[in-house]
Amino acid sequence: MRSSVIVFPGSNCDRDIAMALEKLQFKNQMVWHKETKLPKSDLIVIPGGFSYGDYLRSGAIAGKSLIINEVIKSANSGCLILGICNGFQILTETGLLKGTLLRNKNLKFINKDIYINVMNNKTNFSNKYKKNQVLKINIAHNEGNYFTDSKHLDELKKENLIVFKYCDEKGNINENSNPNGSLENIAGILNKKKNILGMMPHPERMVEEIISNKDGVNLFSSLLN
Amino acid sequence: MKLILVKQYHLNLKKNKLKFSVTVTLKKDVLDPQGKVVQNTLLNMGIDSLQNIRQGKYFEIEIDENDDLFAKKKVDDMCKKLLVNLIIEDYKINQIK
Amino acid sequence: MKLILVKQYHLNLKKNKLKFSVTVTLKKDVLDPQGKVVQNTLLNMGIDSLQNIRQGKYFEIEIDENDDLFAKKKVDDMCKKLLVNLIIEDYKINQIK
Amino acid sequence: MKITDKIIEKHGLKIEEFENIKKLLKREPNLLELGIFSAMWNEHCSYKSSKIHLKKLPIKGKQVIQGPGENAGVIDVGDDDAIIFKIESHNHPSYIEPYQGAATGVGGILRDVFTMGARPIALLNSIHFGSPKHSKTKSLLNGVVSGIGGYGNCIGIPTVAGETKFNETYNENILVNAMAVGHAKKDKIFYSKAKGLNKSVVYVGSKTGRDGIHGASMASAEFDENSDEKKPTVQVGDPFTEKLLMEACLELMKDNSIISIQDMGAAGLTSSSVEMASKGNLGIEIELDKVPCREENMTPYEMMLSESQERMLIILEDGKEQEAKKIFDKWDLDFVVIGKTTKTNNLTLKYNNKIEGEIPIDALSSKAPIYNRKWIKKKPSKKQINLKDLKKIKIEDALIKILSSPNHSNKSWITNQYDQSVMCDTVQKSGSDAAIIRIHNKDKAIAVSVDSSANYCKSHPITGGKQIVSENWRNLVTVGAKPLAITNCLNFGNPENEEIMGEFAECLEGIKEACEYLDYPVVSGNVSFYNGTNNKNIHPTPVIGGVGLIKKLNKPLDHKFKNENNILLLIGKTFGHLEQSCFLKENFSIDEGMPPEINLLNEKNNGETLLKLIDKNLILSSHDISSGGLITALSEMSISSGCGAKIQKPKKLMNLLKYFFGEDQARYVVEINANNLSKVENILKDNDIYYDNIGYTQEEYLEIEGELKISTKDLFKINNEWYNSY
Ligand SMILES: Nc1ncnc2c1ncn2[C@@H]1O[C@H](COP(=O)(O)OP(=O)(O)O)[C@@H](O)[C@H]1O
Ligand SMILES: [Mg+2]
Repeated sequence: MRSSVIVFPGSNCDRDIAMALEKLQFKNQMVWHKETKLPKSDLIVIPGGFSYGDYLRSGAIAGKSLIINEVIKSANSGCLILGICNGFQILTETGLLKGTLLRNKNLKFINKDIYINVMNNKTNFSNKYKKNQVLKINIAHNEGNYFTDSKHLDELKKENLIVFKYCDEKGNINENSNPNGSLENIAGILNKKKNILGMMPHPERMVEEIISNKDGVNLFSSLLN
Repeated sequence: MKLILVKQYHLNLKKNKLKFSVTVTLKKDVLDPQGKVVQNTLLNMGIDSLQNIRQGKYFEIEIDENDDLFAKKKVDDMCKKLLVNLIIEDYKINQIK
Repeated sequence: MKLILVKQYHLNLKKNKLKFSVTVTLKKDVLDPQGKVVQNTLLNMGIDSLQNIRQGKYFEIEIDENDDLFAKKKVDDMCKKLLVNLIIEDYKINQIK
Repeated sequence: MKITDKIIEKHGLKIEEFENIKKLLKREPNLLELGIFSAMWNEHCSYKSSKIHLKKLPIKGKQVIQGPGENAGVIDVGDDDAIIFKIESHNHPSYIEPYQGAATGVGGILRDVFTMGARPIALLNSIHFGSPKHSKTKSLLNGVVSGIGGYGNCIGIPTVAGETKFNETYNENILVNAMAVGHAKKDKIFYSKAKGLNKSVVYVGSKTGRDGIHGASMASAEFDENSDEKKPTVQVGDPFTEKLLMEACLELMKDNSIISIQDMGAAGLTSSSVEMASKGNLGIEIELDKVPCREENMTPYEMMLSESQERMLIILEDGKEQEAKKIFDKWDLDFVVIGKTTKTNNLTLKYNNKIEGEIPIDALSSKAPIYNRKWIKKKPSKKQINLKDLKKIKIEDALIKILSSPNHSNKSWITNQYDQSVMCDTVQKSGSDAAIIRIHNKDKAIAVSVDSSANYCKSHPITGGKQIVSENWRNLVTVGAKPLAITNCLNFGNPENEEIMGEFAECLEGIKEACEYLDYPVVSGNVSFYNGTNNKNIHPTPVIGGVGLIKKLNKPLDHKFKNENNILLLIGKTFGHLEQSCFLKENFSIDEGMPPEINLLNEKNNGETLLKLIDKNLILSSHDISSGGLITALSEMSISSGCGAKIQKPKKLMNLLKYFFGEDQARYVVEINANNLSKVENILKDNDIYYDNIGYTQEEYLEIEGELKISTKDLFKINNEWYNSY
């Protein structure tokens, strides 16, 4: 499977995601944001980091870059797109995903291992997980507080577009297990066509036992499935 | 009759809700990394008549006081004590009428 | 004589520098964690007549255009295309004279 | 402009120093030249009060590739790998504007490390605040922590370790020390020494503004009560630009086009150009019109003294300009040839084709003043604390007091604000004795830790100096790393005060002795004097940052208890030294007497033997014993694991408070599998190590036979409350 990782000035998880993809046998390429053509890819990843310093609003400026037009085109033709952390923020700024990511409720940057619950395992991105499997996974963000209007929220629920929700070790989804104030504990969502996933947690940080755990591996192997 | 009286009494006691806006900007000479990036992006987007853009903060404050001047003083207090970083920022208070 | 002419010519060509301010605030129904924290802090600091405070962004924009209306249109463009996230934010443009 | 006494004073120069300048120049300097002298001759850049003492530090060892004298120190970690690291202070700016002060502190130290060709792989910090009750402490703490995080998180380098302390002595003068650690290939290290004539001197990075003009002088001046009002132009950090600058520099470094490279830190363009020229024994000519400026009408004086961040100076090989410029264009950074190297041995500054200033380089470097300041020895305190004179206290109450105190509370409120995992090589995050960072794509790792003990240093500087080096060494040992070398940040008061100068000289003596004995050389560092207000000086606070090597990375060793029914050994001898202990300070507000004695022989022997045990996979968890003594160490092992322990009372007759809270040095608690006991004991005996079998791990409760029983959950709560309710 061919993957492309888009690199913006200020991206800083680009190397990490590339390592994870290569570990799992993706044929990966890095694509600099000023490029106007995307290499042929089955998966496009928009990595985490602080594109353009998070200035103005996180993701806003990257959302206006040249390469984004190509990403949008690919998305419309069905290519799989994965946005992690800042990548999720960029996807909402481009409109590929609806809603937005507000400041964390406690107004602080949060870096922690937290738990997420796999709400939907019938997606390109999660088919190797069990439904309601609990994953321990790292978050690191200032703006991860997902918000959307009630109409869209209804749609997310009805169409089963919420893939991950924050939970506790046992899988309980409630206010106490919500690290950043996200609407209904949402940690990751799909677009209506289900080819785009945006998520705040970092699966690429969870692919090696010695560093953390391997809870992120199945996200990538789902894509290979 | 009684009702009306009570209402008036209440009105007298009730302070006014005064409304202020505060704009906070970086002092001249202080590096504005954010403004720089935004400006470049707008220029790249083809808005070439843009000369300069500076970004700051904005507050809308409602306060329960009678006296305009006193209220403004209070807002000034908030600015000095919390809202503004006087080392690198300037601010302006405006009453919204 | 020549000099003056050139100068005038230049003046004619030269557009005006028009100045606008833009204030961006979160929409009413959007949770404003920052505003809430600021409000609580101010209340804790004893400023008890404070009724409400909302935080937003502020931009000061200088633009090289002749026509007020056209310039305002351009500023509006910038807001829609970049400065404002219309899903969660409202904005107001004011010309600074 | 006539240089008056007032102007001289404003530049932080003494009249004698000005006379000296005139002699060196053989004329009166103009204002630009005076500004340059003041920047280069101030304490921060010239090390005029510290130099003769720093010379005594051991800086050699077969692990050392580059000792002090460059932007950062470089050590050999085997194969073709080198580790480059340094610590630096940003105390004064952080007190004035905590967010930006701390942020630019991180930015500055990162540049020192990537200037040398290293990709930064870890950030550490040591931060000291005043009493939590002091009106400013809370906002300073908030600002500093978010500033450190703001910069490191944005640039994408994990902040993995540090220390946070509170003490009244820092009420008006906080300390913010930042350390950066980077990795490079041994044959790809870049130095600042200029070479060759007529080479292009290139300015890269951000534009120059009027930031922090005279920041370097500010760092060398005492505060007075007006400094709140002074509002100097503070530097604002731009981590985004730094990220671009870092990537651009590392990209350029892949090629062979750089002769020398130097970041613009304190005293900006001045110190960077002078340093490069002076090391290369050359002159340098700068055309100031070419310097990229952010503001209009900047004067040569402002350009030379600006401390705008995120800038570098590079000397390029002939004909490499085009290629190099392409890289910086790609990253949207300025790249301008602003001058050249010359044979004049002068710093020559031109503006509009006119020479605005010309100073012999050596007048700014080797001929800068060096002072052998007077100092007095500290008299050892005779004070002994007799427990019988104090109010009776239960072990449990004393322990709770310690665990819930600001200094001993769990720091996750802070560390959760730092991205510790980015780069995916963080094997062990903060919370243990040392953090562990894997060398990318290899199966080896380094361990890093920063440490200080201001109370010990205040009460007896030589002992204190030895102690911090030893404690830092121990912290690396406990995670199974062989300690290799240190960097140090020496935060002291006013060196013109003989007592303070004595603290400095004697702390250094202690550091020297310990480093020599432990083969733990100093490869880089920084001195920060004038930490104080109105003649109230801070306690001497040298901070040690150490790096150790884990040759073969297995499961990382930490201090979490692993399982029930494992045996706990206490390595090292317990005497029950309570003077200067946290027990007396937290419970009785007593801070008199001598710090615990350092026996370097035991220190080395105990540590090296523990390393052998770890090597043989015999240790399940280990923790060094420091502030708070044995029971505090055991509590920390319980809290982090949720597993408890049952501890026996000492067999020898010793006061229990002394036994459990004493801060005797060179001690460790280790957890071992009962089946391995005899193996471990044999090794300990073979190496003449004193040890006690003190008990075993058990479910849920930390317990001392008949004295204390407290659940790990409660301990956790006690240890985690303070920050969250502050
Ligand atoms: N306490 C110290 N111990 C050892 N070396 C030191 C110490 N303080 C400073 N140095 C060395 O002196 C040199 C100059 O330091 P400094 O001015 O802080 O560097 P920079 O110019 O990069 O900021 C550096 O090589 C530094 O490592
Ligand atoms: Mg340097």
